[in-house]
Amino acid sequence: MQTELPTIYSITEDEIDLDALLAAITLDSTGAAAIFTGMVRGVTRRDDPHETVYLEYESYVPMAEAKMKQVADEIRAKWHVIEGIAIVQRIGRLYPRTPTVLIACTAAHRDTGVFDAARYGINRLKEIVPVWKKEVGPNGEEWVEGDYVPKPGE
Amino acid sequence: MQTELPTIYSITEDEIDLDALLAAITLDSTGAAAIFTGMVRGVTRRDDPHETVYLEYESYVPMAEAKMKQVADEIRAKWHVIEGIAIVQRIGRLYPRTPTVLIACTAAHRDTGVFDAARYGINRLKEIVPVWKKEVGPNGEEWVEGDYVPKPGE
Amino acid sequence: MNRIKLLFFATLRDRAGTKSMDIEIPSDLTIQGLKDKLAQDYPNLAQSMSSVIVTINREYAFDEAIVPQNAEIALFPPVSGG
Amino acid sequence: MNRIKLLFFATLRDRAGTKSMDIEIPSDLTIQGLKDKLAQDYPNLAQSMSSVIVTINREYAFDEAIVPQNAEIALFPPVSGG
Repeated sequence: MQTELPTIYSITEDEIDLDALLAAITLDSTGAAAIFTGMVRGVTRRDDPHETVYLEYESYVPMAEAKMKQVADEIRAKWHVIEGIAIVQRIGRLYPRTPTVLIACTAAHRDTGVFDAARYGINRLKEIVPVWKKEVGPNGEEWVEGDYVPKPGE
Repeated sequence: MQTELPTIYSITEDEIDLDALLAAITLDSTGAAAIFTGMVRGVTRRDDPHETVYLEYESYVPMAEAKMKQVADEIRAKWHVIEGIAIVQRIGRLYPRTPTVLIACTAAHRDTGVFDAARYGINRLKEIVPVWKKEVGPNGEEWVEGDYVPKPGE
Repeated sequence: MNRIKLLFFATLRDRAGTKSMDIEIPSDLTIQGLKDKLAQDYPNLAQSMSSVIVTINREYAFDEAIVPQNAEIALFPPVSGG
Repeated sequence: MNRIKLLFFATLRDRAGTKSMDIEIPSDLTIQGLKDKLAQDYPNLAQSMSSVIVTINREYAFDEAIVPQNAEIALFPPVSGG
């Protein structure tokens, strides 16, 4: 068991650097990483088809970082084999094709739940981490509203 | 539907550049990516615990690249929503913590099978793509042998 | 009385017309009581109060909770990060 | 006769002592026939022939397949990439 397992969580205005983040959560015992990233879609076809010029993200930063740490803690409680975790949300004005969010989990082997851990991480981030985005399109702007209401203890 | 969906497959001696590969498989309609990477473990605890100084990878390159394309085709046949696919195997002498392999799949949304597609990709790569590794440890070297025997038509 | 800091995000900030304000509230006011007071004092916020999410000192809070001394209270719509 | 190219990888290369060789084989020889011939001509390879994986022109091939004219035949153990 490593005494110190790397956990990175941050709200940032900087570009998301996948290679650097992956290196930062790779231990000598690490053999596998599952990474999820989300990007700004310029064109959305599902549900309400529309075009996006850019998204404007904002965050309640200190709470968001605390909730990201909570998501990481939840991941470790569910998947004990996870070695490193990185959770990064980029904010500010972000244009189509730009990565906006990253969840990465590492483990010794790939058959240990590392994919499920990353999927859990992005789902939880979208539930409890206080970040909002305003969508700016060719015909105006509109806040994107989530639909999750946190429960006591979350 | 895009007329040209990006598919990257390569055997390389160069560093794997996650950010560049992700950008290359991101379309204007892309909102989600699932990425798997494998790294050289310096310390293995499961099964037969041991230490690794480095791995030496080799490949039957033209066949390997053709089989990587086949894996990408299989992914597209199973998950029609996949937009971009990147499959990269690094070869040569690779030291602990170095990413050795990457499978990345993109889609408009994350609930479309994009995680399962990446997981399928790494599993198939380990079955049918002709790459081998020799493990060099403190006390000598040994070829790592897989256990999958391809079936007719694979 | 209890002096608290209010923070508004996203649609709540647009409706409040400000990112933050310091206000005085009665001691032992609940979150429900605070929402009622805000709906009364700031009519633009009234329609948001039924669905707003509230935090006390960066933890999610619910209608029955008492607002502590010098609390940092944030009000916002359901999150939409990612 | 049929002139073919043989490629060896990983343990098979170590045992063959070479990465590749060109050999002549009878026309209409099967993969099984080729493996028998290699086991006889190169005793170091004999023990590998029962579990070796064989490809013809970069596609997996099986014992009954006929080796085509000028084929590129590769022999290797189960793959271990990743």
